[in-house]
Amino acid sequence: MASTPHTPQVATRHAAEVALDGVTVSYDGVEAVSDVSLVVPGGSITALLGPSGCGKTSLLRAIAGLERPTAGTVTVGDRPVSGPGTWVHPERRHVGMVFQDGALFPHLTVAQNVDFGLRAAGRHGRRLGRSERTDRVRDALELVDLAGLGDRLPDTLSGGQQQRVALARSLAPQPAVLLLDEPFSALDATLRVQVRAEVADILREVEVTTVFVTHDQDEAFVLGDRVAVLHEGRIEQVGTPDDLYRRPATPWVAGFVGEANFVQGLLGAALADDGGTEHGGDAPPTGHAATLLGSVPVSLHERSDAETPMPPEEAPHTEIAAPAENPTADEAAAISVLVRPEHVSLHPGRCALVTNVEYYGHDVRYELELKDGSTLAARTTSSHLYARGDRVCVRYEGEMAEAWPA
Amino acid sequence: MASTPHTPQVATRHAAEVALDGVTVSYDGVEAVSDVSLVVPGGSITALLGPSGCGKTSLLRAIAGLERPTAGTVTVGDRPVSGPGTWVHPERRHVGMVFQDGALFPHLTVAQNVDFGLRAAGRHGRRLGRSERTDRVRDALELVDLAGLGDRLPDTLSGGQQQRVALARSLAPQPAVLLLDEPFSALDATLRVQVRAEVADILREVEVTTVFVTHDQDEAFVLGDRVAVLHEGRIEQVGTPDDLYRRPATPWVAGFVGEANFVQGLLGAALADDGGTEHGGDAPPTGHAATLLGSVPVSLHERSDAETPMPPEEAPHTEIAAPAENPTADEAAAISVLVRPEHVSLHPGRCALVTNVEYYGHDVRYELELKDGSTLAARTTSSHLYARGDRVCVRYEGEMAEAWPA
Amino acid sequence: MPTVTTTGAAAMSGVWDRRISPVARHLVPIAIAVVFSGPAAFVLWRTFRLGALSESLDEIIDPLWRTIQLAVLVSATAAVIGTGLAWLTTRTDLPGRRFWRVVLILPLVLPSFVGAAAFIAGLAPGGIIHDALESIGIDAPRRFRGLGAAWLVLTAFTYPYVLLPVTARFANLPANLDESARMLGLSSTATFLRVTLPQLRPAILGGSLLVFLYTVSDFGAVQLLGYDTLTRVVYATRQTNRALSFAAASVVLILALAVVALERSQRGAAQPDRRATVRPMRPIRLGWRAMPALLACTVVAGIGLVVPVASLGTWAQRGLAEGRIGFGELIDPTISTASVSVIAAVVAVGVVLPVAIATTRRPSPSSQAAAVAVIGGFAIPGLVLALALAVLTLNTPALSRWYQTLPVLIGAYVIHFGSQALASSESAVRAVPANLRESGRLLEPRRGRRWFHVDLPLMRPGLVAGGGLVMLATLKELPATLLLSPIGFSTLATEIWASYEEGFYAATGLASLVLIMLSALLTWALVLRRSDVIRS
Amino acid sequence: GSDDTSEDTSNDANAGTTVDAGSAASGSDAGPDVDSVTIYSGRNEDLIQPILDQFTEATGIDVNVKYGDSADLALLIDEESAADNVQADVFLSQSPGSLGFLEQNERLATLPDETLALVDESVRDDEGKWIGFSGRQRVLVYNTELVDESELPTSVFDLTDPEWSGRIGVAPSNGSFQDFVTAMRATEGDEVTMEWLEGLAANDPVSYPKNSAIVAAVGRGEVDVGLVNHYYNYRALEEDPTQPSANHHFPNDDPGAVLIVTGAAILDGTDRPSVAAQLIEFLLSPEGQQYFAAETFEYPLAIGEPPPANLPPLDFAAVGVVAFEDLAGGLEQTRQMIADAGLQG
Ligand SMILES: Nc1ncnc2c1ncn2[C@@H]1O[C@H](COP(=O)(O)OP(=O)(O)OP(=O)(O)O)[C@@H](O)[C@H]1O
Ligand SMILES: Nc1ncnc2c1ncn2[C@@H]1O[C@H](COP(=O)(O)OP(=O)(O)OP(=O)(O)O)[C@@H](O)[C@H]1O
Ligand SMILES: [Mg+2]
Ligand SMILES: [Mg+2]
Repeated sequence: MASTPHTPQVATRHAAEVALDGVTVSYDGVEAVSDVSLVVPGGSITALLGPSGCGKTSLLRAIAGLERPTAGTVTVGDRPVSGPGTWVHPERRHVGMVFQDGALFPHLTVAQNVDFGLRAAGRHGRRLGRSERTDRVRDALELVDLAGLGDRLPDTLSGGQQQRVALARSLAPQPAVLLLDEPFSALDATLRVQVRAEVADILREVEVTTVFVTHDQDEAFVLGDRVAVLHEGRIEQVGTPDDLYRRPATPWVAGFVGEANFVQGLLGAALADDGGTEHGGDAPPTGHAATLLGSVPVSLHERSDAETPMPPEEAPHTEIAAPAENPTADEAAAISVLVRPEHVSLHPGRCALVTNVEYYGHDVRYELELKDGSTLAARTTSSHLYARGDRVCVRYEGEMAEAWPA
Repeated sequence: MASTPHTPQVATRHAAEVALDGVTVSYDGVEAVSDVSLVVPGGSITALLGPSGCGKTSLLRAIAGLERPTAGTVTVGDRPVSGPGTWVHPERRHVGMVFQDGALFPHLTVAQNVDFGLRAAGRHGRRLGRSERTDRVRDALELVDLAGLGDRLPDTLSGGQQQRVALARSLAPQPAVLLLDEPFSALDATLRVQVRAEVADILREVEVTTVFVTHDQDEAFVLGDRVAVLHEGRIEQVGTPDDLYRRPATPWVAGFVGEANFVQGLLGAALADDGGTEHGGDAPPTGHAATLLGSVPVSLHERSDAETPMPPEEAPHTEIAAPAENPTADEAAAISVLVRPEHVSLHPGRCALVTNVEYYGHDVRYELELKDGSTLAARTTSSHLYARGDRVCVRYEGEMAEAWPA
Repeated sequence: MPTVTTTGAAAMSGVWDRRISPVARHLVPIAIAVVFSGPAAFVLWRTFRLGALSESLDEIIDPLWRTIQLAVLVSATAAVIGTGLAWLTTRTDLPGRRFWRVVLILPLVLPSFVGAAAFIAGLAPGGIIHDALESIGIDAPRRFRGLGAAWLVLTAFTYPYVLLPVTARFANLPANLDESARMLGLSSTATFLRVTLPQLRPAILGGSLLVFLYTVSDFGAVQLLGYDTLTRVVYATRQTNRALSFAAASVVLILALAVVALERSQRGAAQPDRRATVRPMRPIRLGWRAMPALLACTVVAGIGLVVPVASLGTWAQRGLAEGRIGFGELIDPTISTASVSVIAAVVAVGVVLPVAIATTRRPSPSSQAAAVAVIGGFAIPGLVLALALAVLTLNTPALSRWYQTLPVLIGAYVIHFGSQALASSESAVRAVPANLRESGRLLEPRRGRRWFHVDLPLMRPGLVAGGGLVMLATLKELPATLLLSPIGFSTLATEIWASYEEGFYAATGLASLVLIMLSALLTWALVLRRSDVIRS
Repeated sequence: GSDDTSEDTSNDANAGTTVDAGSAASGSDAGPDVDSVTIYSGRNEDLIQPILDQFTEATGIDVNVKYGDSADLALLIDEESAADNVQADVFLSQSPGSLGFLEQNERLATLPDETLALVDESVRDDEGKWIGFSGRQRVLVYNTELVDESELPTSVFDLTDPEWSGRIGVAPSNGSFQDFVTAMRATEGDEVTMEWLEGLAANDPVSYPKNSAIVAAVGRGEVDVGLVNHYYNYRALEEDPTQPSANHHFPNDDPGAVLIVTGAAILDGTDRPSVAAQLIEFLLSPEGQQYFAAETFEYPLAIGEPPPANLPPLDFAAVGVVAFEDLAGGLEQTRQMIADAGLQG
């Protein structure tokens, strides 16, 4: 893929910024997206990440013009396309879209599919000549590395190839913005990883403003420069993958963007404001917490929004009683500390029981049952394998951990 | 799931062993499966792992009796079901099967779906009474943790629930063997991980002999006691996940079961046979190899079967010229060493260029370009992030590596 | 996705089919083909025996040309109207969609000659159309006859043949095809033309084919409207110059078969019936266009339903007022009509299903031949078909004692109208995924139970829809009923014909209304409620 | 059109049953069951069922009837008879055409002489293969609002006059029109007939499928006049008394006034010829004849029966009647001439 010659024709003329302001989408009264404001810088790749039913597709379709927001404004480039009194039809927004299943026209060949958008009159004001169109089609197919397959019918292609054709089709007309709705979720695991990488390369090459929808955190992280986490129609946090993973704004985000143990601890040392530099401007106060994993350096958040619960599966919640020998347990501040499985290290000992082992090759995931019966997930790359039923000891090995009042 | 009460009715009476001997399946003359021999011990879970089109489904369908092998014999328990002059119809084999998309009967309720297989006459010789059937249905649904949903119609269920119903349906008649064809690939990433875990628990609980097909190495490793790697209709290797990952029989397997760098090196120290204990009986000779990652302890295989090439995407092949300062390069034995990305550690320095960064949260995958222009993949959990364009130095950090004559 | 296709393909050639011996696999369709092509064979053979095709030609050319004109015009118009209405009632926010979906199918229940008669009456002074036109200042044409008239009437009563399959197809069309076309810069109209239409093509072609066949073999309407087609040659000369009559019939047949073959070849690969609409299609906002749309529906329904019913009503009402007629004598005909129609529908589906299975699951020359034969049964003018079957029954020792008994009559209906069940049966078969049948096998050894609990329920909507068409056609069938029914057996159609022949218009009106109501009732109770044509 | 199947059965056709006098009178000897008779009737149920019921009452013989179009039934009979599987004993035909067709194909048995003797020879087949039992006269139906009595033509030949251009309704494909033309051929010869047909065609008349349609068309003023059988107008007026249409009778000796007989025949191969004859005689009995006069406004044909009250008397000697066998080419020739003249549909 990366070897494909750079093809200027396919590059978008202007990578337009997309701005959403207070956008609300509702279906017969029920709000699917509520008051979402978001700016997607021109040329950047932004992921809309969220669980099923959270409103990702609705939001994307609102940008495309396939749904009509009930409130708020959408701006593409410098041009308002949707808002009070404003409505630009989807076909006039110069927005490309790739659907989950590619939605290729089964009755047209691959080349005809790609050509389809080029024939539309008045794209960028002028009509394209036949020869110009053929060039564009060829370029687009080369870009997605399918130069040879122009004459095939969609059904004769593999799922991955179909998605790449869909991509070529949506890029050929040089859209100002490209929207992708779970472009890979129809592909099976191995294929997905591969196609994902290829698409990433293409998008970087073309430098088109891209918004894509996914509920797969890996996908969002690998592909997105920035990730907007959606939850029940609202945006919970926007940031770089690293921000989200290491400095989640809420326990919910923490749990959704990766596996999370929430370990209960007691805030020991008084809070010093030494984390400022690391966390930037208005950093939360930091300190140390006593947990069953030993002392953990934490930076404490405000009480997290009560109404957002833990995401269902991702977070085996751990209730660890404060160490018994500490009499002033109840007075001290009880907090819940975010511990990523990879920051739990295992050592010979008898403090915990291995209840489940998942072998992945490059690393191994253990489920442990601690003395008090609570469970803890750990990931290690060490080549030494523990088996179900083994006993081990656990320790926290990581930098500053996020914590919330318990 | 684990909390579900053990339900004897669902447990299979006899976990039958499945034996394939020289099985060949061909479609209009073209062999999809060639001379496969495999024994699946009673009660064990065996994964058929291989790339798309390698013949997994065909093999599975041959066991089920949905395809008729052109050669070889299939034995279920002590009963030959297919072979020269022998043919037991699928519906008489007491084999349960779960299809990729569940294949639930859309017009029947969940309970009716599960009940469907129970009404069959002469299952295990005798017919079941109505009340007995209702019990079985209830037990099966409890087993898959869907007790409440008996009256729902399939399309009102989530994909994961549907797959669990399909599992319940195939387990309810107490099959001697359970076959699953990519049971999770229709589910999206997050859901898959979760359902996979649940199913694993259920299968362990029921202790039914299970053969399942997947092309996802994670899936095979997490679920399978033993994994049989299929390639172009033939079995390349059978073993535990750890065997396959750490002691692959061929470079192809090495590349297919996980990401692999093949680093060229020169065999330095004379071969000692010290690896015997670690590798068991007839272990290959071991020694040390000089590579661009430093000296690597290797155990050398016979020249690998030339006709099996590297799997396409998984292995960015590395051609590293022997260190220049070594004059006798050409005379010394040139070998290709398998280096897993997680055994490549990064250090400050200027020996390699970071060409791509994939951030996964719990770990980060780098693509590096070495001095000589060859590429190398590395995975690290260290929280320190390098960015595209950074320069680093690389070192091998791992135990005995597999190697093949270059 | 590759996995899916391989599983599908695998199942195709899988043991499921190997189990059926190749002999049976081919024999069944072939046997059915033989039965269906019996009448056609007879017609051609008789034509050959009478050997007058050559000298008859000059008398046939003109009617042939007129027939082609009419058939092409009617089927083309029906295709446009049927597709348009299907689109309006499924894809847009047209007010009262569900209502229209039902109403717009009903014109199918009128025998075309009753429709024609009703039109003629309606245009007469005092007739509903006449007055309607007068009221808006147009004076009604003094004569309603010729190509135009035949075109209008036949279209008005046959377009549902297109409407039904296209509506069903719309239900299975992934909505996001339209949406991606919009995203690629096409207006909704352009999208319809360049994306939706090609997807509908098989359905439209299939429906138009039925319309075409209906038109070429229709006699009632064209004779009343004084448009001289081949079928009128068949009738005019049937007694005085049988060579010519049979020659004309053969030409009709050959023309029809040619068109059938053409359609089969043009249809292209059948689209898999994937209920693929991931998320509900957003109905297209008609906005100001809602008014014209409603008007269009009203006009079509008006022509196809209101006008005839009104005319027939006025006739009936006169007679009822004077007590010259009553429902009494219609009770028996109504019962017999209903029963034979339903039986014929069931049998037809049962007979056509194996062909549908053959054409969809294991296409082969034999299965294609069977399909053509089945469709060809619709192409023979009713009278000729009836005579043909009479001769065949009379001269087949095994059958001759069944001559003029209900079984043979039913057989005639099935052969004549089986084709109308074929298309929907084919999509019904496609609605049963291979892997459902396979998991059925692994769970249930008893074939019968699998068939009844897995295959049939899944096929039901399609089969019911197909049976419905056969039922409607049978309800109004005339010539075969007259000649092949047991002595003393009469249906509503024969009552209508008898009274109309002698000009007892009151009786005609009443019987027709009863027929319409019966058809509507049966259609609703047995078809619409069960098939998915209306839902979605 | 010579029929291929005719020769197969010509033998037994020649040996065809000729019912002898004695048996017919008292239906004694005959086929298996003499207490029922089967009819194929081209005559409409409403018009004939009542009299058939009377027959059953009078004789206790059940009557089974298959109703249909005369021509269709004739074709069916022909095929049945070709297959030696005749279902019916009696055939009642709306028009002599179908009877002639069956006679040519030798599907008819010869009627007993007493039966034949009941009617004037002009309204029965010379060979005695069929017999008329009621008749309709050809008339000109006209719209009383559009046509004044004074303009009405005195002869059917006047209709070729340009003044009638575009005002005439005809039913060229209809049996009774063809019978009427055939009769004209018999009385006037083919040239004259052809001339007249061409003259008529030149007046571009409007074609209708059947008489009733013409009457209706005249009634609503679609055409001014129409050539029809006389009784359709009475029925039309019964349906809609306000309809402005009336019959105009041509003089008896005018070809336009030809009598179209409704005929009956006994089918060759029936096993109950006597019962069949008995039925036919009943139709010709005073009871039967008066029924037709009263209920269907037709002319009774039995000798000595008075015409219906409201109809002009009929002179059998004068009015032409259809007879095929003595006409070259028979009905097909007629149809051919009609077609050649350019009268379509
Ligand atoms: N056309 C519609 N009519 C009514 N409700 C709808 C419609 N489309 C979506 N919804 C509802 O709006 C909410 C958001 O749907 P949406 O498809 O945007 O979520 P999503 O994040 O894309 O989910 P998924 O990941 O499953 O695609 C859901 O509750 C859904 O049921
Ligand atoms: N019914 C069939 N007719 C012809 N070829 C077939 C059929 N089914 C499978 N094949 C071919 O046999 C080979 C193996 O197919 P199979 O489905 O067993 O592979 P697989 O490992 O299951 O692939 P996937 O992972 O895509 O399901 C493929 O090359 C496929 O094209
Ligand atoms: Mg979505
Ligand atoms: Mg497979």
